[in-house]
Amino acid sequence: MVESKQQWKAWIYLAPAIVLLLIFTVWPIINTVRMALLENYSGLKAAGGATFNFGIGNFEKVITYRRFVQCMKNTVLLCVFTVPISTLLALLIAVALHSIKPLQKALQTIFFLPYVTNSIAIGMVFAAMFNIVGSFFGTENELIVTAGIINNVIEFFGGKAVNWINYGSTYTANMFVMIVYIVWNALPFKILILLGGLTGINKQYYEAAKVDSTPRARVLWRITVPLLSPMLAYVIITGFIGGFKEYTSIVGIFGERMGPASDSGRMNTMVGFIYDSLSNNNQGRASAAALILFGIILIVTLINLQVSKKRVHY
Amino acid sequence: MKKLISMLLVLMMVLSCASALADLTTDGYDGSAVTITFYHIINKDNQLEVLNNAIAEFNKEYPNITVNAENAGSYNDILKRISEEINGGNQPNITFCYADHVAEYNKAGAVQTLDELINNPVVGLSDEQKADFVEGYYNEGMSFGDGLMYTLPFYKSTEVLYYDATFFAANGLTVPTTWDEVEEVCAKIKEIDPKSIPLGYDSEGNWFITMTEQYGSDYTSATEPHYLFDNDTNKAFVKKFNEWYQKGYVTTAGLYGAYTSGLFTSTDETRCYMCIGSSAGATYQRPKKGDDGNYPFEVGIATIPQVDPANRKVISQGPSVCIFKKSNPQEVLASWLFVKYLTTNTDFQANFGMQSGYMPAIKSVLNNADFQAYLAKADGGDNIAMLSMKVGMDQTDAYYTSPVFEGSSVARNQVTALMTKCLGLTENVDAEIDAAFQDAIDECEYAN
Amino acid sequence: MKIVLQNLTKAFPSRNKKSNEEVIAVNNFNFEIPDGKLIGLLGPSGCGKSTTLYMISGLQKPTSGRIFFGDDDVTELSTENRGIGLVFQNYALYPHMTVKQNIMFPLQNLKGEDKLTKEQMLERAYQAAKLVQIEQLLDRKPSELSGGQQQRVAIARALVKMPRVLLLDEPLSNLDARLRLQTREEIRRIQQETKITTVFVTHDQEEAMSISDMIVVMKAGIVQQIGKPQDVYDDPANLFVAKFLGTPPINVFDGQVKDGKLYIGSDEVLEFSGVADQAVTVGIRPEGFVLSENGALKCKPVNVEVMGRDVSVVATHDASQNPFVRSIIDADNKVDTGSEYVRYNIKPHKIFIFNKETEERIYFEVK
Amino acid sequence: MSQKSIDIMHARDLRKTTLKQNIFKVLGLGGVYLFLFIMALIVLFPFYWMLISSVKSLTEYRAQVPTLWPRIIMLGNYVEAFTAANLGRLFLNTLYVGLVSTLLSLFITIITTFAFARLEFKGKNLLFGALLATMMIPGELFTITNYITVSDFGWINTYTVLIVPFLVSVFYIYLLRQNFMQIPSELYLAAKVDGTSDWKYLWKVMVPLALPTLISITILKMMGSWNSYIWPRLVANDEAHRLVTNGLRNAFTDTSGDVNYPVQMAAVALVSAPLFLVFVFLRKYIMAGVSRSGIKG
Repeated sequence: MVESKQQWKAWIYLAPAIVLLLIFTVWPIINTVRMALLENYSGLKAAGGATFNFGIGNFEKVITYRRFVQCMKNTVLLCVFTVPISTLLALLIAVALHSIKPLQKALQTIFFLPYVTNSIAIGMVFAAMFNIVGSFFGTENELIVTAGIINNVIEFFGGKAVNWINYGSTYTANMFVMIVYIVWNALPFKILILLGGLTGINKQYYEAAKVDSTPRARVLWRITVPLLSPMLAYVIITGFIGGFKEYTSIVGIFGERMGPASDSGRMNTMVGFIYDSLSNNNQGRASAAALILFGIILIVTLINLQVSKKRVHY
Repeated sequence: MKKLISMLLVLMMVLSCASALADLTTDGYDGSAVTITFYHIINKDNQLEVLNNAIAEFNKEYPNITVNAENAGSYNDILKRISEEINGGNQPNITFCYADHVAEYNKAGAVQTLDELINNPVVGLSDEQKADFVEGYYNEGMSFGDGLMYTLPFYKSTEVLYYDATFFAANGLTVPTTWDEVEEVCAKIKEIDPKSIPLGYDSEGNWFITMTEQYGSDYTSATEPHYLFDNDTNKAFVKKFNEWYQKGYVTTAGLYGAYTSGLFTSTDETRCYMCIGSSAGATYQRPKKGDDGNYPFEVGIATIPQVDPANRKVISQGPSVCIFKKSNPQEVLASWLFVKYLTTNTDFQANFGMQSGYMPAIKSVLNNADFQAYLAKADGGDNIAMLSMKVGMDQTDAYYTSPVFEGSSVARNQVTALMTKCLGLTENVDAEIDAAFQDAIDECEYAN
Repeated sequence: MKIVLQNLTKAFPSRNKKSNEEVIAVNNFNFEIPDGKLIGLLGPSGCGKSTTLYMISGLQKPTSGRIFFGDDDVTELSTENRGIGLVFQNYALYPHMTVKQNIMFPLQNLKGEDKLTKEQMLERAYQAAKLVQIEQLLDRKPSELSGGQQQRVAIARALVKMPRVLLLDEPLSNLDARLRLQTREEIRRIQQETKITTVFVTHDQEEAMSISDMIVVMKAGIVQQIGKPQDVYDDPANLFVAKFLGTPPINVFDGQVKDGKLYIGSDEVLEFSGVADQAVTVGIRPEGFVLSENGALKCKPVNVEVMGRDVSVVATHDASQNPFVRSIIDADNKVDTGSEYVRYNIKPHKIFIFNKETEERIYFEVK
Repeated sequence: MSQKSIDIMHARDLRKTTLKQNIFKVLGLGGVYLFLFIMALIVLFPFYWMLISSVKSLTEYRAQVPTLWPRIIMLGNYVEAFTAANLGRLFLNTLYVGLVSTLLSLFITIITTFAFARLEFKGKNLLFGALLATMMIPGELFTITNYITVSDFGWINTYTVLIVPFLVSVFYIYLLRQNFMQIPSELYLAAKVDGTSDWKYLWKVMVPLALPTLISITILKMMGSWNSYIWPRLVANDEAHRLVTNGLRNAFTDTSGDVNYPVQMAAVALVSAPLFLVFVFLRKYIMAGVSRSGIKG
């Protein structure tokens, strides 16, 4: 095979993608780095002819922001909880779905529903489910008009209503609601991929396991999971990447306030921070924050890749 | 390379305006064919119909001006979209806007000042037209700290006090005009109906800013330093209202988890007897008709309570319109003619007011026969919108406008969060209030 | 541990939706597998041998009939609790585990009083590996082993938990010719040593006959004959069994019985009593021909294939159902293919007669 | 290992194990179904709430105590949702943009993936690694700059701006590459031997073999473009080009800024319905595509 001819031809096939990538991916990255290094760069001011000097002022501004650590903490906490939980749940659901015949199609369709609907609308539904209408929570003349459907269910089972997202709600309660919502949104895609992986596994391994009289749980952990590990690694890595970019889900539940009435902005995430800067037309600061976030995601993904290299079999 | 093109484009625009500026002060519109785009948030059919009729009417007089009126979503959508469009040099000609929006657009110096056009001998405003504007609304166009005029009012709303007239009459309660009277009435209502929350005030931000105006204390200023609301007067009234909240006298949308108008109109045992909300939302403040076909109680509307009734201060909200600089001066002139037509045409302002429940920007609507009939029908039931319009128009002298500067919208968000947080505090309230005020100031300082 | 199959039947709904009648894979299989014996299930593909094997293993549920291990009725018992070892056709070794882990895996599942300590497991696994002579491959991954080696790991895994019954599904089909011979001896040796009742499935009759204590010949789900390999070879119950066993295959002729004499074409080859006059099908084993000048059967010779110890004479005969008649005779008697005819006498115990229609065997006594 | 030890081990009482085993099996199956039903309930509940909210009247929706079943069914909400947001036109826009961008993107994905999977060239892995890295970059980073680029190109309020910027989708290249890699290279060599050009080999051999994955990519890509929201709202929000999700967002905020939630929910249901139907009918293909490609990981 003539080597050079092959080279040249390969680039022909890549040409359309390369051109589009240059314009709509590479140039924005360069431009973002440029904007990040122009102190207090603002798109509007630039359009008005203002000039900005180079420097790392934007990065300092981002790091010194009072709530920067809070945004980072929220982003990391959300990832650390939602990715493992959604992956584990997706695995169990996929395995369960795979093991039954009757109703399999119907249940599969149901589990794929969240993937199909608009996340903002579902955010509103979740907010309505957790929202408490009433006042004076925690005071002696506490008044609850409606505690929201979730609390109604809790009370039905004898529990006490919890102030999930309203005035005076605790950080953990807010986190819980966010985790439930994000996991709920993340499940369908993960189930799809893992179910796909399961259908790829040769049936005879399971017959062999039966012959070796392996209990159901052991079949899952010693046979299904190792054989699924390439898919699991993929789902976890993309899960983290997606998790770090969490924003619309918080807007869905808390609205622009990004937190309960008693502590606005408490649940803001890194991407939320980027949006705040953008809405004030501080593109310089937004770009700096975006680059910092990209750096973090890169590091986490590299760690994930290393971990999965060791743990992924087959 | 791309960056260079867009810079050149904008530069050319600014330059051309300068040369066009000369004409704007003296010349009129030369009748050439021009298309102007107009962003607005109107999406109700009846209101769109009034607008389209007005455009048709306008085109009779100026056939060559084609007006593309477009519903560009919410105010926030418009702000985000135009901010991006200015970068690309293709912002619209006219848009609905709040004063804070103009502050953002002016970062790029994109908004056309109106002074030249108003005083332009050919197309300018006559003295009667200038005087016809409600003074408070008109001044809002000049609250940018440089004395220049950037916006004209389109239609406005204000805050009014809705109260349960039947309940007040039945219990011999007088409608409070000062905050002290409100406290007394709330105490009495609490005795009569302990399960109730006497007062609901939907917007915490409006409440805070209105109180600073009524006390004459500092809130913000158009010149450096901008954020002045961290002072003892403000902390005092926040503390007072915190106590009211603890006593169960008042609640707000943020604390309640839903609009307090829901409490005011609810028929189950917990409800409000007074609710301060937007005058345009009158229909939401009216309870559902009972099975017997009439309202469970009659709704009264009054001006909101004051610190000093003699020197009344009430917030004015609702959209204004501004015109963007364009390279072709005829576009600017055509846009001005359309804006002038919409804001000064008595019939349009009257019709739109009647359809939307919003208050017209000009006083001459009172000469419009239909409008007079409309106002005459005002009552606490079916025609509640007319009643709120009447009350709104009686308090035009009390309107105040907050200073507008780069980042003034951040101040509004922060004081809203501040007020909501402080009202509900229970332990070491003073320390928490101080911390909350400091937090809000830091957040504002940071945003710029 | 003997295995008893009582009128075992398995029917599958036919795959194409239109016709709703069922496909009978195994039809009323009755057989008692003696303890400690090596049984070969033999038959063309699709004859139900694998289905039977999987029914014994519990991976397939019989439509009707019972299965007993010893005197326990295990029909309802699931595979896990039957205590069986199964070697799959393509081994089904867990790809992500080393050979040692693969072999030890079944031991880790033992519960209750069978539970073993780690050392015991290692010891048992090592024993099993030694038994199949792969103790030096314990730390390799299956993908690094040859077909034969993988085969032996599969057997070790099946044996390590000392099952009551060992089942093998076409164990040799994936091996090359030389390895096949060697491995089948291994299986025989292992079975003798462990004395485990073993059933294995194959479509290769030579493989089955060479190592089985007893063979079961099946066709389209129906058992044709059960017996010791030599007996079934020498005493086929019907034409199918006769044709299926033996390489080279049996020669088949159209024959005629007339008053105590058997004619093939015009040649009278045998006299016997107790058979009514009728048209019959005649089967003659290749080793049943004896060369002689005035032999009864006249065939036209085609050529002679030298096979070392014996010689195979290929000839034709009008009454033969196969294109050629193939005989195996001792190498030292000369056959000249030039002559017009080659004549044979037939050893009486190497000739079988079958009913024309039913193809059932017709017995006779030679006078 | 004597024969005797084998028998002792299996002398346990047979009936007990059969009984225990059957109970255990039934329990196992019951457990699986219970788990699946509970999870299904959790997944379904927001939909149930969305659907009943979409037929409630505004006052009932805003009522203090949420009613589990609407007192009066207002199907008018759906009509209003359809007309107010002019969903008809929006559906057409979204369908058109979805189809064109999916087909073009599919073409580009196939030829790009062919290069990555089959052809050898310097810096291949480096380029692919860089491509994967772009998945990690928050989208907001691109929006800022891309807006200026497209307005410089003069594409604002056109279909092009909704299609072109997203033709290269890294995830689908990754998915297809997995699938292409599984086609044995002998096939390629054989094709080379009898003189078929790369182009013919790609379209005659590789594409047919990877059909399931291509179908699921097409379906998933259509769903993705159906749900995109931030970019379309920014660059093509005029009546003629507005997409479904933008129509959703602002069609129901009335002048006082108060959203008419039931009608909004109705609109969301209308927007989700086509996607849901696509999934129900093409479920098999989506599953096959994803499973076929994912085995190696």
